[in-house]
Amino acid sequence: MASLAEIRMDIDEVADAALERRPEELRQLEALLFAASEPLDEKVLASRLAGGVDVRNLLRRLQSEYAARGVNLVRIGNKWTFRTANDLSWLLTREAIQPRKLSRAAMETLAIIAYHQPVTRAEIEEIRGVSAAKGTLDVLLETGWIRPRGRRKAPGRPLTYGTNEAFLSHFGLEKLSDLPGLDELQGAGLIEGSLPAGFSVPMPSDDPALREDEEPLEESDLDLGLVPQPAGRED
Amino acid sequence: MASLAEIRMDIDEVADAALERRPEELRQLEALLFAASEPLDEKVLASRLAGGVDVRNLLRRLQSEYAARGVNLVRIGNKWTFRTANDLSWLLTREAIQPRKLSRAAMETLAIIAYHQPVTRAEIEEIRGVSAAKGTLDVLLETGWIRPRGRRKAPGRPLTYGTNEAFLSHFGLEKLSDLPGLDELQGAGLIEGSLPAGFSVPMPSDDPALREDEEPLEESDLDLGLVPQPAGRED
Amino acid sequence: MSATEWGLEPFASDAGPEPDEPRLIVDVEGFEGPLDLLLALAREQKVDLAKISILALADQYLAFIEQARWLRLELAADYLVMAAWLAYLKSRLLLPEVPSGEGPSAADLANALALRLKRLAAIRVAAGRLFERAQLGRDVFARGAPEPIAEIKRPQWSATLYDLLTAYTRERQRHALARVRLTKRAVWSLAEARAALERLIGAASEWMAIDQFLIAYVVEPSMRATVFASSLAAMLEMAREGQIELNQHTAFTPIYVRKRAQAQAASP
Repeated sequence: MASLAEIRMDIDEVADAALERRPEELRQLEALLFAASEPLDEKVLASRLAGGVDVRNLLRRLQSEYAARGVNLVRIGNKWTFRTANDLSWLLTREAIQPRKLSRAAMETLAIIAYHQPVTRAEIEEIRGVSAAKGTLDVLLETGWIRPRGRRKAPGRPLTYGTNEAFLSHFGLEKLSDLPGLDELQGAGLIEGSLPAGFSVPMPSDDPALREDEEPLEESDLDLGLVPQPAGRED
Repeated sequence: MASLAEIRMDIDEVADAALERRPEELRQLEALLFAASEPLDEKVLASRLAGGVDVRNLLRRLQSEYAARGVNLVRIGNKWTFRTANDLSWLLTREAIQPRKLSRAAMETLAIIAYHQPVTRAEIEEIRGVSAAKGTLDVLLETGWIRPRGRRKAPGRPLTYGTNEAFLSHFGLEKLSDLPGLDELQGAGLIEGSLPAGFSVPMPSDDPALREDEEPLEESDLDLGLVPQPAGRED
Repeated sequence: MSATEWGLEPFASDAGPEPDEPRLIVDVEGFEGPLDLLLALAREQKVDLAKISILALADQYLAFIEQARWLRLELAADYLVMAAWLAYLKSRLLLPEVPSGEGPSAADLANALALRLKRLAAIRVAAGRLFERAQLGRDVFARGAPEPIAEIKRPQWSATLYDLLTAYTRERQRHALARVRLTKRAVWSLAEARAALERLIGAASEWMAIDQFLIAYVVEPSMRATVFASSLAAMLEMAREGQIELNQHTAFTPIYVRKRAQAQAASP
């Protein structure tokens, strides 16, 4: 009696064997669909194959054969075509890197978010003394360096913004508290002259834990695309 | 003990199981190669996949997977592309574009360039025994299969011609040494003789590196439009 | 010599003898040069090219050219040059070879010609096989509907930590300076305070809480201190000069002020 080991064929050999037993019409359909410049309908396909072939059935079989592959056989209306698998569409994009510089306003807003987070748009405007263009925050969200982190427990429940890991990594900071404080800024000559009494630079913190006056973002905030998707942020 | 009948799985199920175990990179290669309008370089493919993947090996595997299908994975030079199977050309006559009919002289001249490259016009004329090669060279340059590759270090510094990747691609050759009958021609000593004494080269070569008896084309050659622009050649 | 001997049936008309017309139509147009013609003649020898008789071939070629000239066919120079060369070769082959040691022997020349013929024949076979191959767009096809690679323009934002810090300090300093300037404007100098007090008190002969007057000048609460300090200093000075009287019940309660009338000499 044959042992299990003897019976067990290499799985790939079996797959090859399966391929060899394939009806020739499947090869023909493959070639026709591959070479066609547009989706082909079943009637056209049938007319190109030998008569008496169940084209619909063959197409279904071909479709299931390709279902797990990087190329799928898809049906569009009554027509069939090969398409690269949906989940691989990212492969078919080429990212053209476009170096861009942040505007002065965006840079200042970013700095304020970094030092004063969590901070609302109104608070940024108060610190900057100008009403921030909404575009500035949009640009900063696009950089992937800031994130809406919650909502302030205040009238209007405004979003609070903070920086994220991408920010730290871009600016080469290990932790946010590595941002220089007032003394260091003065020491570096970045702040000169006398400052009004009470001028202070906060000790920044990007602790993700919400503050007492913050409440979490809601589902609807995520839906609005206010929050970059985790995958996108990784980029 | 399991009986043979119990052990025997449906062969297609095994095939499906094999498909599920496929490395994700094979799917990605499939998608990339299917989507592309031109053969893709191994380097380009590697750059699109996750690092540390043996692309060559995966391509060989993909090639064998598709060998029995209606669409095959073929290698052209260092590039790879899917093509309909050779034996199905009868099926695809409707897709065929009427190729420009080459004259016998042009076909012969192309063969001389392919098998004897690098070769000058005078050498082509010597082999054919006629002095009317200019018109045929124009036609061949128009096909995009040949290119002037350098100048022979000889009186008059004549242009040397060779084939390019488009030639390999059109005739489905993986490499120049796959030219049909090349071995016999070499065996009969019919390749070497055309070269000037002292420059006996045993093999035709489309290696872009110039031979010892060649020197590079000059700016003025490029101006004359004799040489496809490098960018164009890549396309 | 007959057409049959030339082996030129494909190019000859055997439609029957017509005395007025030449029996042979030499289709020289059909040949691509003298080597092609020689190959065609050689094929008619029905022998392997390796065993070809160059002498016989030369004879046939020369006879063909003779015939063509007799028929007043125009022959391209290539054919005539080859004829001359073959005539020379023939003469060398027929004469006993004198070993001179100089230049190739007649046999060498014949072999060279044989090699050229072989090479042309071989390349023709090769060309035939090349074009028998499956050709792209004729026999095999690339993807009919390639999917374009979409180019996603991804902006890469550049900013250095220095940019960030200068932006922050610039912003904060600008704002701090703006505040200082605002404060300066808000600060009441003693002279300003005195002028205002003189104007105010000039109208009041009754005790009044000074705060009520001054608050009218205070735009924002933060100015309260400076207004109050300056005005208090000014009032003390005016009191010392004897122009006004001040009255405060206890510490931290409102200070009352009134104009000191000439008649009212008594102090509270």
